[in-house]
Amino acid sequence: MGLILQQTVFYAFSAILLFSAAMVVLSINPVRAVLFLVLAFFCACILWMLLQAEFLALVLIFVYIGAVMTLFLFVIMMLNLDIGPPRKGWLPYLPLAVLVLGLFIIAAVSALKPEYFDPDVYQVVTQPENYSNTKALGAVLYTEYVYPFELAAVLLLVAIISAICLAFRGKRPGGKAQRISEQLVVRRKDRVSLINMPSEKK
Amino acid sequence: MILLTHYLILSALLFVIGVGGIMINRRNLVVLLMCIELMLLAVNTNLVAFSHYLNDLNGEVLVFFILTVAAAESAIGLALIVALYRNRGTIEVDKLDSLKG
Amino acid sequence: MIVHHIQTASLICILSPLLGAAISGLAGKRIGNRASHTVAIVGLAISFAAAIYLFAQVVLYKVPVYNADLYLWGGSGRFSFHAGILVDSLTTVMVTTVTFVSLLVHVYSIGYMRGDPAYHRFFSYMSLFTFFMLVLVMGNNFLMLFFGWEGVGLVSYLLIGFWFERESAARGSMKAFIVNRVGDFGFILGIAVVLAYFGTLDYAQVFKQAPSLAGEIVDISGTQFSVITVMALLLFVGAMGKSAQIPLHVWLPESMEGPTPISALIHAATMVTAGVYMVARLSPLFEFSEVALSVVLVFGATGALFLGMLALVENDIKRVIAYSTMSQLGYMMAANGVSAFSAAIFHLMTHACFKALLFLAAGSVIVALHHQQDMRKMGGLRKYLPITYITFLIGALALAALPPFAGFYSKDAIIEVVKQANTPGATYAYYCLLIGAFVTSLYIFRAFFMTFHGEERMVDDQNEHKHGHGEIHESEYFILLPLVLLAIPSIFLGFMMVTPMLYSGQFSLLGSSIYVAPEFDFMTALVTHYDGPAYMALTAFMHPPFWLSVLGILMAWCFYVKYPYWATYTRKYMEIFYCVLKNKYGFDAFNDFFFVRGVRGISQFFYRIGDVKIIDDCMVNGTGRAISHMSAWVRKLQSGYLYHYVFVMILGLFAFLAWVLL
Amino acid sequence: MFADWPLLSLLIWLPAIGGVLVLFVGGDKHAARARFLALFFSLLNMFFCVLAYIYFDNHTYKMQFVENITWIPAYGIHYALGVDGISLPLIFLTAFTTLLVILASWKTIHQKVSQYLATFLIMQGMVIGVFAALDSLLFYIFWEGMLIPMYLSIGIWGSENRSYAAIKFFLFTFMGSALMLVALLYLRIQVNSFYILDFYEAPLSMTVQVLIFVAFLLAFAVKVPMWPVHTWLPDAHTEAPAGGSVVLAALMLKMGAYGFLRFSMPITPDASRALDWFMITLSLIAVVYIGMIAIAQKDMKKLIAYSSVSHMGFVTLGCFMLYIITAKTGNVLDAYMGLEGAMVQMISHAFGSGAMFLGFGMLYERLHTRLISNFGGIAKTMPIFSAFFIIFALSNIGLPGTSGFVGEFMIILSAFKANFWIAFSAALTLIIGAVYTLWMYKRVFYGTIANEHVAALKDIGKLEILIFSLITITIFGIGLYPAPLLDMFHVSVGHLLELSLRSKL
Repeated sequence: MGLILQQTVFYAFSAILLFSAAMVVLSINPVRAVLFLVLAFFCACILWMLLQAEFLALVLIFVYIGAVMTLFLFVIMMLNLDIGPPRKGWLPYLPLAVLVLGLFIIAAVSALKPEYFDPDVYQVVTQPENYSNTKALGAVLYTEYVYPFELAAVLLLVAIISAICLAFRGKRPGGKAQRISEQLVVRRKDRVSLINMPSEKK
Repeated sequence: MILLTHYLILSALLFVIGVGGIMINRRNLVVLLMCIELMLLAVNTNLVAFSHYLNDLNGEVLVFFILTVAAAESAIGLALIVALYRNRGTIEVDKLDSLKG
Repeated sequence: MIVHHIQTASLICILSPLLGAAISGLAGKRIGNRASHTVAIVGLAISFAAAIYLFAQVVLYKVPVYNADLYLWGGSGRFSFHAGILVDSLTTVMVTTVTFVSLLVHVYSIGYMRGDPAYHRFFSYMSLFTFFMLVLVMGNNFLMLFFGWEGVGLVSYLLIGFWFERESAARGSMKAFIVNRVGDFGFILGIAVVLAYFGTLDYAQVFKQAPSLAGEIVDISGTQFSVITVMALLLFVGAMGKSAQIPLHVWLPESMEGPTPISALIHAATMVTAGVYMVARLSPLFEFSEVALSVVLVFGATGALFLGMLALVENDIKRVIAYSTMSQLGYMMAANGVSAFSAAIFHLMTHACFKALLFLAAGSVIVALHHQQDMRKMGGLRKYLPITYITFLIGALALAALPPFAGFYSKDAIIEVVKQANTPGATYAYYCLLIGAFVTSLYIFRAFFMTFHGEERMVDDQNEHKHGHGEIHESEYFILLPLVLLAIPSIFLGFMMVTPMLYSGQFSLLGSSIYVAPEFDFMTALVTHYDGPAYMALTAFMHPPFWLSVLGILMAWCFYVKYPYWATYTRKYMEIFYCVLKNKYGFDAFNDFFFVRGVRGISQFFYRIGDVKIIDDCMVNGTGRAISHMSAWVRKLQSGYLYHYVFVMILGLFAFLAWVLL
Repeated sequence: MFADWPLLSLLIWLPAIGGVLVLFVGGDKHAARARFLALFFSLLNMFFCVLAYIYFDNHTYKMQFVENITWIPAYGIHYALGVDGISLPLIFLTAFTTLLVILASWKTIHQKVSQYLATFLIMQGMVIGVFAALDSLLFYIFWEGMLIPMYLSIGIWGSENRSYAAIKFFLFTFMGSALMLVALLYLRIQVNSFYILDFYEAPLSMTVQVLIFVAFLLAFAVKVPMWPVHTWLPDAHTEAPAGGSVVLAALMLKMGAYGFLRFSMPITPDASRALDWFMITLSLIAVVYIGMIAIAQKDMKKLIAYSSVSHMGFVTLGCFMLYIITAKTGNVLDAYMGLEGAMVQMISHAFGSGAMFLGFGMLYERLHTRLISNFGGIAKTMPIFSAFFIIFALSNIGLPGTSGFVGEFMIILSAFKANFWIAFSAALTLIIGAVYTLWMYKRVFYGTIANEHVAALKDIGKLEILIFSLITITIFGIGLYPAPLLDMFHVSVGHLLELSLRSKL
């Protein structure tokens, strides 16, 4: 890939990324915000690919867009929030936010001095042809980081369980769940009753 | 030639947008979570970029774990929001001030 | 051997009243009134017998001075304080006087206090008082002196407040104790000086070292003072309190709220003379400070005149005698001031007899009139109370110093010696005492005539009818016996004792127990003119004091018997003079304004402003309030809004970044 | 046979165990059982105290009945106990006071009896622990530990405003001792040991000494209490039950003064020397200013409390005069009297003030008021009580022959050695003390019977007479023959003087 193309891709997707991020923040409708977030993730995925982190980029797509974002969307739709303008607009806060964030950006950018980030030090290493990012990552992950990896798995499990616990409100009365033990101990007289009806007189 | 600096600036901007979102968003807790996702994304981008430019895979491993934790976080966060909504009938950030001293 | 006897006798003398006090006080309710007064009187009789024994041993058989420590009271560092006894002639004179008067007053009280619900308590207190007084005079060091000193003050407090239901009695007792405490404040500082410079409180050792300290200088905040002067003056402050010298005399009139036997025993005969005794006992110290002697002289003489004048306008019979006591104490102090310690002690003795007599006689009148003390409601009592009348007259004559009554010898000697003296202030003192002699006879005969002569003015306050003549009758035997027994020494004591006490040079009765520096030895000069008591009495008319006394009696007779309207005229034309006297020179008003209300005001101010407002409200609770204000303010930071927290986080992050970068 | 027993541990833990047992007796149904059990333990403790007194050797300044067990080896903390002539009288005092409190509660406390008794038994153990501890951390634990029962006694059995008073009391004392802990830890680092006796040998620079002195000062001054950190005391006293007041006056205040003697002066002698003027000034302010404040009181208990503060001013005055005296005369022997006077004053104040608080407790139980204006003429209805009370009042104003006199006398006399004006201000207490005490006595006991409540009063019973007689005997005993008490001090005070007068620089 030519340099020009690389640059074009970088700048284009960066622009889209920032735009969609801004729209996440600014859009009033949360559904729209989620969709913009998806867009942002997609752009980020492209940029990561540019950085030759193919595995992570794909994970971002599959896990994030596929699972987490869906979850977001699901929650938003489930809660069925009324969409209206905020009671107090965010405009009054904007100057302060811009000021602080501007200062922050200035500080962050001023950190990027050449003496810290010498382009000669941060050289891109060209990998051999048969190099696979996925394979290399896996090699490290399952050897050196196997312990944290398992911990992460446990963490996810805990997250699942706790999420269920948080959202589960217990059995609701009048539920139609099957009660097996009751079914098993049932007797005939519980279900069948013989009614002695006098015959009709003529 | 795209340098590391470019990525860093990009992620800084992304991060700031996320932070700004948290600050100006008064409406919806879910959007707050999304802003956090944006910030995480910025951080992850940083890590990936460093990993790439230093040719060190540890950075990407770290991103992997961050993604895991972030997923867990948003799952629990959303569960909390659902529970909160059930209890208080709202997830408007402005109305959630029971921590007020 | 004899030393051993003396110790035993003095211990018996001191402790038997204490035992009597303990029995009648603790078991009084159980054993009954009769038994309790018997116990107290027997205890005192034993004590009196022991006192006579001691007197005989010391004065007649010239046993050497007995001075021994009983036990170690306590010690610390290089100081040790003992409880010890000193028996010398001064002690025995005092002990005999005290036990004699006390015994008679005990007997008198059987009649006077009859029917009082707290009868046994009264006897217990009186015996206790005697115990403390004996400790005071028999102690061989300043600690014992102070112990007895405060002890008698305490019993005086208890006895003035004996009828504590009466507001005036309660107030009077408190006033007496507190004013005495002002004196003791000086006293204890004096003791502290003694200890600081002599390293011991034992009389003998202190007196031995006194001459060597004569030139010593002490520096008190930049000013130089002679040590002995400071010491003597501080101790004299104590004497001023106890012996009712100006300006600490204010408690004595109010002490008359106590039962009359108490006034006779404590506030006339014994306790109030403790100051005189103290100065005499400490003569080896006072003699080394002309300043101190001069102060003693001037204060004494001033009191003798000006406090005596107060008696002229007083209508309460007991208070008249009380002012008279202050005046006589002034005479004694003045005698001390010109180093005539023997004259002071002599006057103390005679005064104890005739003043106790006067008080007891007044008490007899008061009992007969059912506790009426106002002389304006008496008069013509001569008919009803003949024995009281005669004994009071004897006492009055002795007080007015007419020869050959006891008071004449002692008082005349004092006036003479002050005339001879050249201590600074002696001239002023002489004229004070001289006029005082006139005032004395005037006020006491005023009281005498108002009470026993003139028209009858007895009115029962409650029933507003005249006392039936049958109702007023002479007091009972127990009251009259002490009167008679006191009348005898009031006549003869001076005649008998004047030679051994005053005019025997170095062989005089008090002998070595007092010390007179050669330059202040004015008594010796008098000895040369002395030709025996009879001659002294016969030549009395050659001296002005005699004529002044007679003039006083005559004036009293004119004013209150012959021409009663003179008194009214005089009062009208000398309005200012009368007012000043009636207000007691404003001492009471001054004290009331300055000390009572002043101290109360200051303490209220300290409490309300200092403690409650500044410390408690401002500093203590203020700290609490400041913290709660602060936390109320800090609480606002915790708004509960997420975005605020985030904002602060960002600020922190920014600050961190800035710190890293800059 | 008793000489080998761990007497001090017995003295500390016996009452504590007794307290727990009493607690198990349970509710007010078994009040009598609880009372007798508590009395038994307190008598037992008194017995061991007497034993300790008998086996005590007052010819040595060395610590006696020493027990030393390693407690927390990792930090070098020991369970170390021991007494000398300074602490043994205070331990004796503690046992005696608790006995009195338990006897006095017989008639006055009817609610939560076993808890009340247990509180005071446990408190007794703690206080004895304070006086017996040789390990500074152990000392600190007892020191803070005794706050809890005291806090409870005020907070539970106190009168209306009790929670304010309890919290004020707790915060004040706790605030002070926090800095003390810091000082102790610093010293621990310096000498690598928690033994108090090792602290004496620590070389400390002047700056450090001053800092440590100030840290100690805060802790001890609050406890004593010295002006201006005294305001918790009147409140605590007014609200506390009678027993609480007695323990406050008789024991807690002594802990502060004991701290000065055990810690401040020997550990930081140079700082004490440099700051003695400050301490003396504060003491004199306490004597004069607080005495004046006592005059203004309308609440009888507050009046007694302020008089307590004023008397404790004498104690601190006696403690810190030695530097001026020795500087002036150059003779150590001159300094004994002030210090020993301070210690006698500590003991005698316990009896004077403690007895007055007990007496007031009996009045309060009958009349349920603290205002002086609600009393009057009590001498008519309660003659025996009034007789006892005047003895306590007289001891309070330092009448010769009572215990109150001994300390005041010795301190005033030695104050003159230091400076005329110190003696002058100190002697003012003779007048001020007489004014507030006698004025109070006059308003409460003299005069006509003030109201029908006073008229209906019954005089004290046999038990109360017993209690008062015990106190009276002690008051007169110390007043008339203080030599045995002083003999216990001499050698230990001599050693203390030696430690306090040397320079550590």
